[in-house]
Amino acid sequence: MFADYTWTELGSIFAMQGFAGLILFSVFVLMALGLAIIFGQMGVINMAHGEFMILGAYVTYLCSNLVEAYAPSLFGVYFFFAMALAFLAAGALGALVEWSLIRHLYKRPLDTLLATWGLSLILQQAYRSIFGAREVGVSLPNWLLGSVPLTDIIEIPINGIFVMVLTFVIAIGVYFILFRSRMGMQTRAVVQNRVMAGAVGINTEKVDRHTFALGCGIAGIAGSAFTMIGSTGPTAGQLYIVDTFLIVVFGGAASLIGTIASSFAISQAQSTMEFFLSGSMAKVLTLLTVVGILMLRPEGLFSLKIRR
Amino acid sequence: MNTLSNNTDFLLSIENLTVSFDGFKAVNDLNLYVDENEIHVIIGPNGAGKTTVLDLICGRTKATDGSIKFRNKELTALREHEIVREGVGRKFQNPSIYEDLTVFENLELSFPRGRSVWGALTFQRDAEVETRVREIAEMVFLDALLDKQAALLSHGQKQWLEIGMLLIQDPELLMLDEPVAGMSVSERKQTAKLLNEITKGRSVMVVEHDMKFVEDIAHRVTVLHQGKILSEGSMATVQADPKVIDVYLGH
Amino acid sequence: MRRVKDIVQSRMSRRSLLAGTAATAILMAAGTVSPSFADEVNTTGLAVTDDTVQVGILHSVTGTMAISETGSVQAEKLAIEQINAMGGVLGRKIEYIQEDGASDWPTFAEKAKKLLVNDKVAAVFGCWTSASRKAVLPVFEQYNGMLYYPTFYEGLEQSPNVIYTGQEATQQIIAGIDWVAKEKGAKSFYLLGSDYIWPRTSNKIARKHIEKLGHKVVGEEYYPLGHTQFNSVINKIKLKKPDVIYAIVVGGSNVAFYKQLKAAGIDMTKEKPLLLTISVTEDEIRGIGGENIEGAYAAMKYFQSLDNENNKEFVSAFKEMWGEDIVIGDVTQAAYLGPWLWKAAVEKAGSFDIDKVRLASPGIELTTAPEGYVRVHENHHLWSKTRIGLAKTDGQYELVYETADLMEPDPFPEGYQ
Amino acid sequence: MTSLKSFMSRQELLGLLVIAAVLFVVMPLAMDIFRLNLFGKYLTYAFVAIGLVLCWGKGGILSLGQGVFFGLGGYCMAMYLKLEASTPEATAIQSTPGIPDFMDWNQITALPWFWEPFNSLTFTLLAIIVVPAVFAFIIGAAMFKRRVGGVYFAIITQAIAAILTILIIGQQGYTGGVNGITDLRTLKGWDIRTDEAKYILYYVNGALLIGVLVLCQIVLKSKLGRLLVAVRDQEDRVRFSGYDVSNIKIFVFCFAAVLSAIGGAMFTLQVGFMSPSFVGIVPSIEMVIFCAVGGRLSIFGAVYGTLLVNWAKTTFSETFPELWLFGLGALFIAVVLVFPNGLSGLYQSYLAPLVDRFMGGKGRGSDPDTSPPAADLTAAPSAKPAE
Repeated sequence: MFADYTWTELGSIFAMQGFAGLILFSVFVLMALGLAIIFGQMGVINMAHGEFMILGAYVTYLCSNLVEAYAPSLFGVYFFFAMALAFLAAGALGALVEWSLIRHLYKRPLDTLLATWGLSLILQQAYRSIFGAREVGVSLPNWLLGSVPLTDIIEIPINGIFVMVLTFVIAIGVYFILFRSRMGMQTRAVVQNRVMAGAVGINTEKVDRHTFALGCGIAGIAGSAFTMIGSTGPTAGQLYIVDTFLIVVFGGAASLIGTIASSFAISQAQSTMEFFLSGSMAKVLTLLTVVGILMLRPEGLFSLKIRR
Repeated sequence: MNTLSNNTDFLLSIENLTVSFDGFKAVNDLNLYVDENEIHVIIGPNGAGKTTVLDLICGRTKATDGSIKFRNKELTALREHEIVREGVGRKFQNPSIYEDLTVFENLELSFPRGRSVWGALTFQRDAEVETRVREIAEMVFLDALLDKQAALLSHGQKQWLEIGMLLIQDPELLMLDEPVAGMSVSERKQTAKLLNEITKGRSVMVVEHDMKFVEDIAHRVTVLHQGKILSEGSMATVQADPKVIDVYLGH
Repeated sequence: MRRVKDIVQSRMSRRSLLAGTAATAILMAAGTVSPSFADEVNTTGLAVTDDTVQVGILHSVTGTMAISETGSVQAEKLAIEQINAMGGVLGRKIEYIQEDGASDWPTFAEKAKKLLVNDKVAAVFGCWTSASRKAVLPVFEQYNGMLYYPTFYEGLEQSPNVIYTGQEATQQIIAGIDWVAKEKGAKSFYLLGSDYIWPRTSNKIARKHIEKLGHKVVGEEYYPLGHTQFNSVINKIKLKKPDVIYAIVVGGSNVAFYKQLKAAGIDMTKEKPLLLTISVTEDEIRGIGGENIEGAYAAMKYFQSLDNENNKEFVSAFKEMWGEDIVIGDVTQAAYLGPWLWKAAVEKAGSFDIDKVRLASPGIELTTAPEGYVRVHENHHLWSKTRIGLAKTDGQYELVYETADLMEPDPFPEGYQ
Repeated sequence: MTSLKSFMSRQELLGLLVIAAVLFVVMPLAMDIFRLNLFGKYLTYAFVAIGLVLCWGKGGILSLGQGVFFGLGGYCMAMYLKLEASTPEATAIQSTPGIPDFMDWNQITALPWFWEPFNSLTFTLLAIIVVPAVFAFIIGAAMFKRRVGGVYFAIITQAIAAILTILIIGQQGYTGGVNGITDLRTLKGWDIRTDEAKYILYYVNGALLIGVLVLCQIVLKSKLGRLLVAVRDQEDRVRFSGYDVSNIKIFVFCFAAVLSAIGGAMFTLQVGFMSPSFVGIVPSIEMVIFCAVGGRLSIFGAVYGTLLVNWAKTTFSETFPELWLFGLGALFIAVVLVFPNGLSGLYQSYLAPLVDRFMGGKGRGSDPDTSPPAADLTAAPSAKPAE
């Protein structure tokens, strides 16, 4: 298939393709980080994760409309503001959900799955009732549109770079929160031994709530970022859920590094296969490979061998 | 006594057994032998590898190196249920019984018949099963509670039930992990009596912390420390061993 | 216990349908428009009283398809309201029963059956996806109902119980490809679509036509519905450098596709490559964002910006009923035609009876259609013009071309018989 | 098997009789054929829900991919019916007469090899049972032998459902794509679309359902039934009692898969088409909720749960279409939070004592269903090694 092209062209395309893979990688990491915290650290299966993302997207949509209407001069920077709001909104909803629903179900992981699925249906209908069934478009500031041409063929999409940088920042942030802060230490303590953590004076309920809210908040930021590349509709969240769970499970549930590694593996596999095969078959093959590997190695890519 | 040979007269012979978790050797080049009709107690400080040894024998943990022979048959290559079918029974630290089922059903499920899927489907509760269940229930002091749901038993009764579930399998080697933990004084006494009774015709390996109880039952004691044998012999020998006093009993 | 009409059940072949039409055209010549008593205009037990007639609206208002089907529901309600304001059909007010297909095909079938069997509606306006239509089709044929189906679709179907008010694939595709080939000198095409029957069939028709013109298809690809990552295919497009990207992407994928296309530096306002789509109406542009699709061409029969009196009235009535900021796409307009076509057929037949309406349908004309003049073909599709629009930043299309004549609907093009 | 009493308590016999009465007498009298056909369609989901009771409620294995098996059964049936509907005469206008219409549209000119055997009804009926069983066996063997369980199993089965859906939609020349296999007409020349046929199919469906209930009852009352509960609660103990736990799990998973497939085949017969929208994640999870509403421990409850949810769906979406999702969502949450034992739990705590007294029977024997509150019903043995 490459006979007709010059080496320069091929080189450029491979560079572009590599970059496409990196963007996909960032997108996957963004989707999966929040879930990795909630599922990996707390063992809660949040099927409404996609809906928390969409909440972030709708918050961004509202912000863009409000800013456009009332403070057009700020339009260039509203996006940062919107992301912060998306984080808060999704986080607050997350805390509420944890308080009203999740905390009763910590011992029944499969039941959280059902309950959060119910929650996702309710949220979808709520979005539909509030924002309408149609998809909404989020207008972006001009500096986020377009691309930087490097050569004739290689053009780097600006929003792609933005998503990558954002992913990097958030991943670092999560790392510090979980592994360098007091809250992270407490979270991990609660995960490992709830009773003992309670006994040494950690408020386990508070830690649970904060952890869950953090995961949901990150989903909100992800949703906000996705308005740049995807669609915002009441049911858009469902599109992400299977991919996201597979990434987290494939990475090894309790490992953040694993989540990142599995995002990388899956995104590269998918974008390479998409280049050589048709889109649908690439998707099927990627999923099949992941499921196949998981059957051989159920603990995922990264997991510690623990003595039992 | 440490004669290495391919075939031994021991019921169970563990030789050069090693298991490591990410480099940490929980059990390190261990040699251990269990005679027929012997109550063999393993003691040692926390993290000495006691439970791991039991896990290795029953196949719950796979050995990194070494061999475990039961009646001169290699166990390390077998899967858990196959090891059980060879005649090794295992009781866990926390009573693990089927709380939603009655005492009778708990015992019945452990009765060694109809262990395949088809066998379980066509299993009949015949006179043999009934008699055997009642017999064992009497042994473990639960004969009056056969129709009671297992969840409603006291902690000690649950421990007994689990021992009963092992007895009904009629294993040649019975492994008990802290059988009297959480029991009242009178229950301990009853348990000691029970253990002495059930040794007839079988060997028992016990992991236990309660020295009083160990003294009551042990024929032989092995002291483990950091995955290795520190000392071995009768309770009196072990208690007199200065190495043991240093790391364990001295505390 | 119930009177299910003994009717022409199995699907008629096209030939017998044509013959039947011809025979009864004569019988119907003196059709009357004056009001008459219920049992005269309704011999089959439909839900018709002396002053009302019930019809069904069957779309998804929940589930993934609700996004697309909302516009059709609004258009159908508008048309019904306008017809009622003009005195109704045969002097009877139209009452509608709305059912939710819930984006679930058996639910569509179930609700269709309910509308026909329990509610005895005289006509149903509804369905959007091909899958939902395929699911209800046997129901309409078995219980002899009349369905007005608004979506542009892949063709390969012709039922005596359906009037297809949208364009079938050839009408949309052939004119569009001819135009880019002739006017824009396009010689190579990259075909791209969501993975289901409409894009796949349409691209097959397109490929045939492109090859017949002596031009080249340099790539053809499909992505699962809902796919949101198109960077790989965009790279392939860059590599192949086609003159035309022929895109039939639908739903949420659309938004991702156009945003990423723009971000990757493919500027559709430049000469090459140009993008031609048959799947993006003004409705979809709202989600995509006008700035992301500016410069793309769409081939369909209706744009909100059409400059004619009918359309201006329609647009203002629609906005009055459903809000100022609403947009109207091709399918919405086609859905709006449904009730009007039915009214015309009923009045021509002088009866609500399904069989009579069916026979009266071919040849029905609407001169008041927002898209201009349409006529029902013997094959139950509409003769209509095909237009090319250029997408603008404000989310509207600017008309750049329309076919001189009405395009003949040809649901079974050569090679597909 | 031995006497009736050994596998059915008085309560359960009563339950079975009530269901039989509802299916064969009450519903046909109370409903017209349209509603009855609808009801028959719901009953096909009950097969899946019953399978889930065994697999999930009793065995603790939550599969979010039961739609896969429902679909496999349904597609097998649909392939046979489609071939019968695609006679050369009926498809004379196609470029290749005698093959299904959607193949013709996709320029396929000969019947694919894997369609060939579906010309035979015997093969088809066999395939409805064997294909899902083999498929479930492969998945089950791969996962259970490696001790993948709980949440991990749920997520992987969900992914499998997603894969199969994309595959069916993408290979439309062979599968009918997103439209599915539609316009099915006759079975061995017998028109399945007439009212009379619908009545007959309804009764066949009902009889199959009763048969399946009896079969499940036999399984549950055998030692295997108690083993399932044991595996759910103390998997290790079962293993160390000398059982091969993975075989037990594989068996129950395959069994549930076959039940789902029977439901799928009956669905195709009664509804007249099959499409990928029954294979995916959403229908699979909905089927779990049918089971949960009925009470995940009771096979009779599962039937009522299925009927109740679907009836609510139909009524709600007729009256308040836009509110339906709120209702369904709330139902999910309520079932999990407020009454985890579903309808059968409510029955056991409120009605059963009354019925008992009324019937003069006492002592419900040793029935694991009647165990007190299920605080921890879903033990989730995870693949993650734990301390």
